[in-house]
Amino acid sequence: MDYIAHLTLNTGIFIILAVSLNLINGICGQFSLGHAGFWAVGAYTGAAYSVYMALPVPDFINLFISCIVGFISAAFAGVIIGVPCLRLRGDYLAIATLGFSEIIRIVIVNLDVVGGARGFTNIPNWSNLFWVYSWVVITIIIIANIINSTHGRAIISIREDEIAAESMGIHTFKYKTLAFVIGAGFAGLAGSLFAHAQQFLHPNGFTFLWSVIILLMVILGGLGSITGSIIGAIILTVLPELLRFFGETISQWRMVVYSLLLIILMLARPGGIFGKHELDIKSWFRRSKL
Amino acid sequence: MLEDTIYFFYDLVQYFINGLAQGSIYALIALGYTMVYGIIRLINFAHGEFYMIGAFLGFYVVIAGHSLWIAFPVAMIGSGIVAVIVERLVYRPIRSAGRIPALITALGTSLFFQYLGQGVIGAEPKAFPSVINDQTFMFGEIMFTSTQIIIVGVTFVLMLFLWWLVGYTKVGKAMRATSYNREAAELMGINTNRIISITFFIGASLAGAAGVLVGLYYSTIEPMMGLIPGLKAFVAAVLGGIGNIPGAVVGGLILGIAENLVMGFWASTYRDAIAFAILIFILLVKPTGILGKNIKEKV
Amino acid sequence: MNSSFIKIIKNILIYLGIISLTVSNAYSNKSKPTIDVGAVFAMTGPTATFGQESISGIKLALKTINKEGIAGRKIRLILEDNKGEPLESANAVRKLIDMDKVSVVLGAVASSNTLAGAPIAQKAKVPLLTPSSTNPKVTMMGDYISRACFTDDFQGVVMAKFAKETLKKSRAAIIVDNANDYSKGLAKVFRQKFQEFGGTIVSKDDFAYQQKDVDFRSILRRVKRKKPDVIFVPGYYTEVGLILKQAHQMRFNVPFLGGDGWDSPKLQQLAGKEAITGHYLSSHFSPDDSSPKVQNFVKEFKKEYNERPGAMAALGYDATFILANALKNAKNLSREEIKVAINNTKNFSAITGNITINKNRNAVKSAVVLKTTPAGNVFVQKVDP
Amino acid sequence: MLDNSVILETKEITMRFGGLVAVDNFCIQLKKTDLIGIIGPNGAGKTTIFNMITGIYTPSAGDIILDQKSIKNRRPAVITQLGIARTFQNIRLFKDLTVFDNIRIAGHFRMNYGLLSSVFRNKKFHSEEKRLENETLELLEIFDLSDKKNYLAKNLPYGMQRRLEIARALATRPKVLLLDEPAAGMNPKETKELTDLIRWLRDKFQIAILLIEHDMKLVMEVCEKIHVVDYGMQIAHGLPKDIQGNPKVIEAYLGTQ
Repeated sequence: MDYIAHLTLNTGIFIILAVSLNLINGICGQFSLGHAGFWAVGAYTGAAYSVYMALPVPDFINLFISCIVGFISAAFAGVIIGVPCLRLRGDYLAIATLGFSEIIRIVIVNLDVVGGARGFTNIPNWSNLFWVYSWVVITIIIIANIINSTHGRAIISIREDEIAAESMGIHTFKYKTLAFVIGAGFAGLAGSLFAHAQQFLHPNGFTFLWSVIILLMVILGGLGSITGSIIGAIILTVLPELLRFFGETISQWRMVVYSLLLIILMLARPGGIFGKHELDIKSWFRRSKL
Repeated sequence: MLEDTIYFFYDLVQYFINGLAQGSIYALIALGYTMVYGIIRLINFAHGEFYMIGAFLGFYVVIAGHSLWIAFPVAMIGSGIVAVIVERLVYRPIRSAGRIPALITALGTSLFFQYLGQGVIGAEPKAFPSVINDQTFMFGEIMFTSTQIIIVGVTFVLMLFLWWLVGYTKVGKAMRATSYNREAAELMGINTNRIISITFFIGASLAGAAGVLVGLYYSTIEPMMGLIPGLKAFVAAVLGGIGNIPGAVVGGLILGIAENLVMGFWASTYRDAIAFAILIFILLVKPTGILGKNIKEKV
Repeated sequence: MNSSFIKIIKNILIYLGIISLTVSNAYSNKSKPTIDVGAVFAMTGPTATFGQESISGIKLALKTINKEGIAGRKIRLILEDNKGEPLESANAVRKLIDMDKVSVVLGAVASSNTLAGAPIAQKAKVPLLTPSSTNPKVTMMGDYISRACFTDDFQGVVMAKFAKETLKKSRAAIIVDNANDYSKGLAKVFRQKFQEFGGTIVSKDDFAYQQKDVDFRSILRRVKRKKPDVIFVPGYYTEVGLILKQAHQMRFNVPFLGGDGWDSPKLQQLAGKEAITGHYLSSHFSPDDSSPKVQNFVKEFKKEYNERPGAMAALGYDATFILANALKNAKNLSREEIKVAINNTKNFSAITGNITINKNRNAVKSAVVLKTTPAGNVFVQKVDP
Repeated sequence: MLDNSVILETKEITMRFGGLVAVDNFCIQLKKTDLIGIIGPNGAGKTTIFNMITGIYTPSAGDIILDQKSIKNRRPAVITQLGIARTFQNIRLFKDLTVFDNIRIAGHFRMNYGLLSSVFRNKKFHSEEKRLENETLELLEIFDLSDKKNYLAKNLPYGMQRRLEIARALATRPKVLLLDEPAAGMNPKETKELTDLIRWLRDKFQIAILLIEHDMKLVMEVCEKIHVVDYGMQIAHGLPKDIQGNPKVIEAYLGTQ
């Protein structure tokens, strides 16, 4: 069941991407449209480590190092982009981050050392379900633990009211940057896992459309809800694949179906499936008893 | 050496002219962007698709053997009507839900039209017939074509019309009032829903006109054609100061000229990167754009 | 925290369950009266035009093949869209191999898409035959990957030779599509070979544009300044048509050369009557070829789609026939034997020439040089490998 | 040290927006437990003064001294940490968070554990969180909000939201508290309670309080000293009874005949 295994694996990678973007967009309230850029940075640096500098150690250790390389380089890109851009708000921040992620892509197209427009080949196949989902769990624990601490509350307060947060003695800029950099870092980590699952990278795989798709995962589940992001990632990774099973015609029209579903969902539930709340199965039972 | 210098100036002027024509198209699309953003604070990602729809409507009218005098109005009215329908069915219900859901819906609408276009008319580019006799004028080393003149001319006229409409008519006054404070405008007896529909109609008509002009100028149209110019037009709108009509034109022209200078003197590989770099620079230095006014958040 | 772990695991299990249910209902216990062939092409997305054209060729070929079938069995085509994206291509190839249990995969056009799918096919030991990915790296992925066309290298050599020896030109400029691996590959070989043959390339770096560009006036201006006597533009017709048109407006009077990416009737439409005359391209076949095979293909294609076939359609058509031929010659219809049969293709007479698959699993066949005219491309010469 | 040393002083601060002078040479001194009011008609520049003191605006001229140190070019967050807390005219609570979290956020900068501690949940994390929780509960108890602990701030009645905002400001442990129209929108009963609360706060926490208010009765009753501003200029200051009879003040409020 290679197909399902890989689909599950990709889903894991997108869970990391969605949860990390949620930290920026949902928890901190900074509207970023450039997640594909950080994903690309992590994928390419992680892959470059494995292709050019891999140490003579077991594969899983190399994968671990490559993930760390991906995390650090994407986080570094996050600092470079975040420090100037996070002064901007709302739509302007969105468009600036979009611009940066396109610039990242264009730079990769022109970098021959990682294949440029020809694509980066011969990346070892080190990712597997176990490691991907270990990282998924680690990512969720780290981000959830940060959110449920004083640092997380500081980040949330920025989303609620930036001026009031500043007046409560919170260095809003520092915390915005922190959320942005951590989010970018985990996107980079996901990138490295992705590179070692796909074994091939191409700049066209990291276009603006992907930033939108990751954002949709977050929004579908509900901005600010971690469980929402996880479910959003699952739905939006599985749905397009599921549409493949409805025959050639549907398959050709699936992007139309996909965009229609999206519009309808937004009209029906603009806050996403879970809004800002976490999924709590127990509460369903409580409600049904009433 | 002297010859090189002379050539340099010839080239400079040439790139400037090319940029002016390309920038005019960005400007036409940016006008619609800026109007819609100005009135409901929505980045209407589907705006690039209105431009695509206009191009195809014009294309089919011309293919059917009619002249440009029919193609232009059909394209403009057609994309205007599509925009009004989209506004009515999609954007109006979502408006109250806030800006981010509206933005997502706009993205969804944009994808919908792109892929619908690919499904219905096919992905391959269509050759727009050359219906006007495209003459080339040469002044020494500098060259321009009649299409370029038409594009710059049409853009300029439409901008003036819009400027007049918004600044000096009753509808324009209602638009400004709606943009400034929708509730208050409603209380003053303005039917803001109608005003918003009109704004969408006008914005999309301009994009439709741009679509036909692009068909004439580059002679190729395809369902994905709205994606990149749509983004660029947004950059142009922000550059000039979003919500500001002359600003959209200034932004479009600057972007077009800058891109052509980069292509001419450096490498076109970095053209899009430069466009976004300009955008980011402007946002950081003067977030309200070149012609925008500074607004401080009230505490 | 603990509860959210459980939640996550639960979610994963639930969704795995849903998938396996759907899938097992649809795919279990199926006896196969047909030979299933998967196809991965861009049916939507920015490069859909090439995918759709290839599929037209493939479907036309299947129509003929399925009249008789292969030993009484028909070929069933299962088409998957990859949106022109590497990730989607990988997913599609996996789905075809894993869910549909196809015997062979055909696809894709863009080498970046094929490269994403190739390692999967190789690992699963399913033959993958690409009709038109010309990047040399593609077939290096393993013995299950082969192609029905020549590589970038060959076309580059053909055009360099043609420019220098037939057209007797000595100063060439290269305009390359920088976002396109195909274009960059051709440009690299052309540059190297043209200089080997004694010509000069007018600039150290290639002039570059990006796929989807529409305005080339400023680049062309720069090219003109260098005073080349021939210009090599190894791009796709979608942009080349516009380059030719704009160059004509700018009063260029040197020939432009290109590769098979030019070969589509759309080139004529996009460039317009005046601009299209007098340029050259290398391609896989000539519709003017008087051989009945080619004429029959052109006629049938016109009948079916009301259009002249381009190179992608011809390659898709040929790849399907190479496959059918291999299926007929294979000892049995195991994937292993099909692979052997494809790789043993020798001197197979197809519309794009006599095709032999060499030991690197690349098609060895002649290329043709065509001259562009408003009515279509006309045959100039044939170049053997 | 003297108990009545000056804690906050503005030295001729001026704020210009383009050509408009919103505040002109405003001076005020607060001693350690002063309770001072600023009054003036709408648009007189009162809130702008607060915004300058709290660092949201940087004064175009003049200086602001807190504890003998200039805080003129400091960020709002730093100024809060140095000991100035404020409330807002149009209530800026974290609306979608609970009452409990609203207060906890104000205690953030006094928390003493790093990011890594929050990831690994070590001893320090738990002890610090426990401390914050206790302090928060204590404060809620003082403000009579304990039973509303888990309510979302936006679901509280208006008067209670005001109270929560003051509690939140106090949670930053300020030396000076700035209240921006605390009685706005309150009914007479609530206003009365507020008057008592303000006095009691000063005595209990030993802080200086500066308040902007429209409600003359409240200001006259609670403040020991009053500054009057009009068109950005300070037109009078002194004891409440002096202000009441000042013709300039009457003119500013009622206009010239």
